[in-house]
Amino acid sequence: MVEGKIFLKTPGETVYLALIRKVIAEIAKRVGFPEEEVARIEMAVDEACTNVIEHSYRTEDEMGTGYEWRREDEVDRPVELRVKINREKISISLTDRGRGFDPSQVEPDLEKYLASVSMGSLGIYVIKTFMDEVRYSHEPAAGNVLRMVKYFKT
Amino acid sequence: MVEGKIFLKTPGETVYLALIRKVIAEIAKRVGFPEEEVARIEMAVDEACTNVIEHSYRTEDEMGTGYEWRREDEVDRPVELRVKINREKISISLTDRGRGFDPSQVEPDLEKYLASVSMGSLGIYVIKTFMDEVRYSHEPAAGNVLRMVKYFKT
Amino acid sequence: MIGCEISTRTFDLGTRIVQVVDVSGFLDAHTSSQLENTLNSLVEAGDYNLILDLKGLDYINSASLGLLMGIAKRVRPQGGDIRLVNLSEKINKIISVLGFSKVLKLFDQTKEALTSFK
Amino acid sequence: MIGCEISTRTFDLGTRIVQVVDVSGFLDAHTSSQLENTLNSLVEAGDYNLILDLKGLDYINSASLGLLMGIAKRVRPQGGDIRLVNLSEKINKIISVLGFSKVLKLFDQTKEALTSFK
Ligand SMILES: Nc1ncnc2c1ncn2[C@@H]1O[C@H](COP(=O)(O)OP(=O)(O)O)[C@@H](O)[C@H]1O
Ligand SMILES: Nc1ncnc2c1ncn2[C@@H]1O[C@H](COP(=O)(O)OP(=O)(O)O)[C@@H](O)[C@H]1O
Repeated sequence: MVEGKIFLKTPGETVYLALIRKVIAEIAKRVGFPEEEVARIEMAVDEACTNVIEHSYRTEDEMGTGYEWRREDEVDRPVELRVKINREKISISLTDRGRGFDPSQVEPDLEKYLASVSMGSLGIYVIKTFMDEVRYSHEPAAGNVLRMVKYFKT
Repeated sequence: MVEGKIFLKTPGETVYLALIRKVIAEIAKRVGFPEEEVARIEMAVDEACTNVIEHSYRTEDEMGTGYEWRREDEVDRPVELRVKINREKISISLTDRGRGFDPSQVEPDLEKYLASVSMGSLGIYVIKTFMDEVRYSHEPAAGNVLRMVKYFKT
Repeated sequence: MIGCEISTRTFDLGTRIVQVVDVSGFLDAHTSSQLENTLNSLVEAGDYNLILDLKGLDYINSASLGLLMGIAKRVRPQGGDIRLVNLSEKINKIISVLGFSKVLKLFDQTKEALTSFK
Repeated sequence: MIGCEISTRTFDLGTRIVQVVDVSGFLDAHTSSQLENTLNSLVEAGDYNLILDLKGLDYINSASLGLLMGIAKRVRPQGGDIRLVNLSEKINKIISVLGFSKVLKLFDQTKEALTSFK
């Protein structure tokens, strides 16, 4: 597994997060990341997918009515993960077709967070802390793409 | 995970079989199959994917020269797994774009196999023994599709 | 086990009552509301001395860590606390690296955590 | 460990020499040629008394089972055999259900398998 591309697509539902973590952890382990790094990559991807499910795919309407899914739309809310491996790094692209969000708009500050009363915004902090590169783009055809990269040697 | 569709695509190389088994076992476990059945579904899918990699994607040429891959073609030799879950069963469709093969042409007979000197043809025996339904179809657009079904109660 | 299992044990230390919440499986966006409900019920019932026993926990997400810090903020002004025990190496490192161990008190064993409440 | 690890131990029973091959990890189309090479080398060197210790083996595919039956067919006419020990519940069931335990002899422990060669 020195070079290669893996594609995984699941419905945008939290019940699939455990499967997504398993897949990502398995790939990261097999390409040779130490256990510690595997756990971090796993968590970053879990947080990114959680955000897609809980924020990008949640309509204003749903947000007002207690975060309920519209089940009939489920099929249009896939979580798509593309994992690319080469000699120097693992690149994980997460694509969704929802509202989208550029995490570079958020500058997570743990000290401020800990001092504040509000919870939330920890997900992007985790993603940025654990991955070497995090880039967001929106393309009308592809949707929202969050690209996360981790190098083998840091 | 009562209803849903999962799609996994990897290069058609044996190094990805371990990942494929993990994904299938994880899904089968989560939808509620007992350990014993999880192991059987895992093995059936591993055997089916192995056949795609070792037979469907192997050219006559390669078969003559010691089973070597043409690396530059790798990208055109994907293993595609579609897993569909509903209340009564799990359906696993394996699609490839290689030579293809209808396993109903083979009637595996373990007694005969054990008596014979030749090895091989155990894979289809495993798939047919462990899955409730096995159906092959070839569609010019989709490629070769092997559909394997397992019911929750047998 | 699929998902997450949560149960509560009560310890009467004479001076204080401590609730030990055992969590196993994983805490992600699919399961964390279970923990949220359990902890909220305890706090609402006036239980401010809490130990979270994470033996058997494979994964914890940021929202769950945020939840624990939120609980800490609620019970500390009442003289209580929430303390974590039996963390796997994996989860221990995650919490430390993210800097949450500055806020959440971690102990190796339930005994130690119980004693710390006396 | 990633893939499959194979090593060999030699037991001199006085009357016979038995080679114990330890296999851990998984035996699938990616790794089974390793086992094939090891077993072929042993048989070619005249080692017909073989024990396969599968403690630590997670998965075995049909080609590997076919390989083991092929080895059994080669060594039995020489008065030898290949015997399997320390199978996990999972692999034990797979082998039994597929009917391969009719051909391959399974033992619980290495000791028993060694004794059976005397
Ligand atoms: N993929 C996304 N799509 C839409 N909005 C998002 C996305 N990711 C994050 N956000 C927005 O950014 C905020 C901060 O995200 P995050 O750091 O993960 O914390 P939390 O999810 O706990 O609120 C979210 O509350 C949400 O408004
Ligand atoms: N997906 C496939 N594509 C092409 N040929 C196949 C495929 N699956 C099986 N075959 C053919 O059927 C034969 C029997 O397959 P199988 O029972 O898996 O045994 P083995 O792979 O050990 O030969 C193979 O040798 C091959 O010729």
